[in-house]
Amino acid sequence: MGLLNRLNDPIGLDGIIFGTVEDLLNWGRSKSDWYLQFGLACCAIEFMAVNASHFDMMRYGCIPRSSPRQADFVIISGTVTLKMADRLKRVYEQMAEPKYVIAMGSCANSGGPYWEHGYHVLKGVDRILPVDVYVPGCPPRPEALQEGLILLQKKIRMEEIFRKRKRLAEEDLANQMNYK
Amino acid sequence: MKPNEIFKELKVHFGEEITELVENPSSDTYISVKPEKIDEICRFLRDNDAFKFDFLTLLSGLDLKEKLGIVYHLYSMELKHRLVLKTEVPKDSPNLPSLVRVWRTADWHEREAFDMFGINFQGHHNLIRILCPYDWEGYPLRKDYKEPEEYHGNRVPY
Amino acid sequence: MKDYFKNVWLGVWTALIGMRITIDHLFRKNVTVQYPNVHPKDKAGWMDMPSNARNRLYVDMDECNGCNSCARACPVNCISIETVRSVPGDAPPPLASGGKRNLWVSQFEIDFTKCCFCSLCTEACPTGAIVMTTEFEYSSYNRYDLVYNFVKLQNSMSDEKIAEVKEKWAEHQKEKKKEAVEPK
Amino acid sequence: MEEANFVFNMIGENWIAFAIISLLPMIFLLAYALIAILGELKISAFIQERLGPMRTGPWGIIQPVAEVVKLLQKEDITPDSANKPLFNLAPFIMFAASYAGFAVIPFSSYFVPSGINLGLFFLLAVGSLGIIGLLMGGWASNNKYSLLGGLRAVAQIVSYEIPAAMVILTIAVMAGSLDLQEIIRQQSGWFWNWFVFGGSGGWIKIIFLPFSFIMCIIYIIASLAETNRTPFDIPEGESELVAGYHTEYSGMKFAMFFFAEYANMFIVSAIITIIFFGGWNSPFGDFMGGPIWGVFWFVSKAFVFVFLQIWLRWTLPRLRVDQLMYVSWKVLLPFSFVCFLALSLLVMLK
Repeated sequence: MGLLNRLNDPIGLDGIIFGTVEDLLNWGRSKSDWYLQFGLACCAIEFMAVNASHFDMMRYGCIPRSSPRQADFVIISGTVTLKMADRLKRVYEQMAEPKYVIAMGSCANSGGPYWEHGYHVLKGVDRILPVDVYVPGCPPRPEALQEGLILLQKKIRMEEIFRKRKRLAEEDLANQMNYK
Repeated sequence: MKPNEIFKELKVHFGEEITELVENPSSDTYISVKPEKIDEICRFLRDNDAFKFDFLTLLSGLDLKEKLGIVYHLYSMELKHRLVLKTEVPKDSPNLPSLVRVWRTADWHEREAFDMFGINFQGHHNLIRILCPYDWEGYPLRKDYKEPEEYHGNRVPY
Repeated sequence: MKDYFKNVWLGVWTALIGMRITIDHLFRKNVTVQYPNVHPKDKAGWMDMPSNARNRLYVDMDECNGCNSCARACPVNCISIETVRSVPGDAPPPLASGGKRNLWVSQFEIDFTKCCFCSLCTEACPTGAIVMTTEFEYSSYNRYDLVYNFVKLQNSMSDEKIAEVKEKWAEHQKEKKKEAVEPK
Repeated sequence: MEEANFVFNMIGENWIAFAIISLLPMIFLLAYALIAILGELKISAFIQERLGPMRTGPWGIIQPVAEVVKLLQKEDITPDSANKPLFNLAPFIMFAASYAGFAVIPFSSYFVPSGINLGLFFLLAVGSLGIIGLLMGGWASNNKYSLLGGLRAVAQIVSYEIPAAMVILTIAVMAGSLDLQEIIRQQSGWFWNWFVFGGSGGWIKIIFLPFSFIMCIIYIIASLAETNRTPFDIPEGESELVAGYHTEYSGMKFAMFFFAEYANMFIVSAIITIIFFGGWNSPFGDFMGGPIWGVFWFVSKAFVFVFLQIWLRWTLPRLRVDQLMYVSWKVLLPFSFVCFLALSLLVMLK
């Protein structure tokens, strides 16, 4: 599928080869997302429901890992207090690249109900982590989280590994030329 | 046993320490006491066969502008009666005896009151913050509390 | 000694009972709903959306008279409404349900990252303009995509119209001032 | 014994034959690992009335491939304070130990990679080599969870090695040989000749039956503990030790641990098959017998025990550490001693 699509790609010949390899690598990463078990507040209850039999997160290839070293993404499910923010940041730093973050629910998105008067709440987890997908809801339905998961998988599928590196190298070269 | 009967009994034993009985039609009737000997009063309430208050249901702090209030909700499992004790301490020196040696459950309750209101329970074996981080400044539930601008590099206001 | 053998036997026997139960479940029909293929909004799905489901809000701008009740009812202040008063003789079109309207709603913003979906605004609304829908699939890659400005979304007022209305109101204010000054 | 290895017979004893013989189990192992990972996911899902992976290929059957592709690209973290040589070596030692066990596994009467006559002893020795890798990984990570996981794993495996060794000793007494092919050959014929049903020979073996049956159960329990599978997975108990001895491993090194665990699962299942369930023998006498069908019977019997391990994993909760030790020292060990004595006595009298 990838090869046929790439044949019409305007990028050129190396786009065919690298593009196909890239497709394979992206496919592998998007279809095998292992998530870190990290529940914070009431959203974690809904998160558990997604794991349970009725919604079954494993359909998407998501297997729970308790060690951040082996996890691919973390679902911030709930209120991130300032006390927890330090820990969360540390856990995220322990994760192996490539890593992703889903912010689940209002509290993780922007502080939610605590955005105005919460002296102890981090107003949006994007202040400490690069969030990939925001799932709104308070808490979101299990299906809404699954939709967020599908969006994340789409995003991983669209990622550029080699082409980005090539583009960056070209930009670097251009910058050097300009500098001279 | 009704609160007014308990009040009379306490008045006999502690005299000046017990200030008044406040009857409140819309909520609990409470006994107002002075903070200095609160541990002795509570020990008496626990050990006396007429009261047998063996359970501290709730300990909470209050901010009364000039003073800080502490409310004790007591319950007797055996005699099935309850009692509310209230006491007040000045805001600049909020000291009063700890109840940890009377009821073990007061441990975390007092730590929480210390965390949120800065009430200093003397004689508590481990009076450190329980909910906020250890390096948190100020007592969040006091009415004059201002939320910090920054904590560990994270901006706090929205 | 008797207890020991009894314990060992119980250990083996209860493990066997557990294994019988799990093998029983292995061949049962599974209960999983395959979400993107089976949608909860479908009647054919495993269940309908409950009537009190808390999902995305929707504001019908043709019904909104800009009374600000929803913003006041909101416990988390996630609704921000901006209105411009209309000058006499240039009233906005009446509500779709027939009521009179004398405020131009120039901005109606709901920030869904702050919203706690408590549905209090829908109860406060006098005209029934703001409602809970059954829509829940609106995750996004960008947090600011979740701030919905319903005036823009439904195109109930264009930018030029808003500017025009604002200008008219400013002129009207000036005239009023003059009128107030002149009789003296 | 001449027909023991058809590759040697075909090619002659040269290095090409050696290469083929050593690579065949590897190919088998790779294929098996993919099937086992998918099986684990799917069986766990079906036991919980879920569906398991569904969106990777039809019915999710290429999920393990996606996982391998993913793990290949993951960043390989070596912690700064870790002991780097040991940290990097540990997964390979663990995998090498479980792969070495394949050297003596007889897949068929015509194919055994190395037909030494001390097969049973070799398996016992190599099987306990894996814990070195495990302890190395746990210690070198410089992480308290890893260290505790490694220590627990060693304590557990050393404890359970004893009942397992007693069982293997009994089989050696019953068969009178340590050669795996010889042990399997003694169980030929119908399935009631298997050692789990007391071995071959007349109605007299009815007396053997209860003891050998208990021995089989003891070995299955001990093998679960040796492969760190539930209910004996306290070395990697998520609730106490984040992920046990492989907490700090990521990417391909973690995959090696993962792979070694599944290889170990197959090894112990193969041992159970060989010593109790007649190895490559057909259960129905000469029906579907022969060397080619032998491979089929051997692999399918082993897969039944792999399935049993997965089945047990999703049935039983994790044991506490003291309960684990209790089961090993106070239950399995006395029972295995009694059965060993009884069976050796019966063999002598027979």
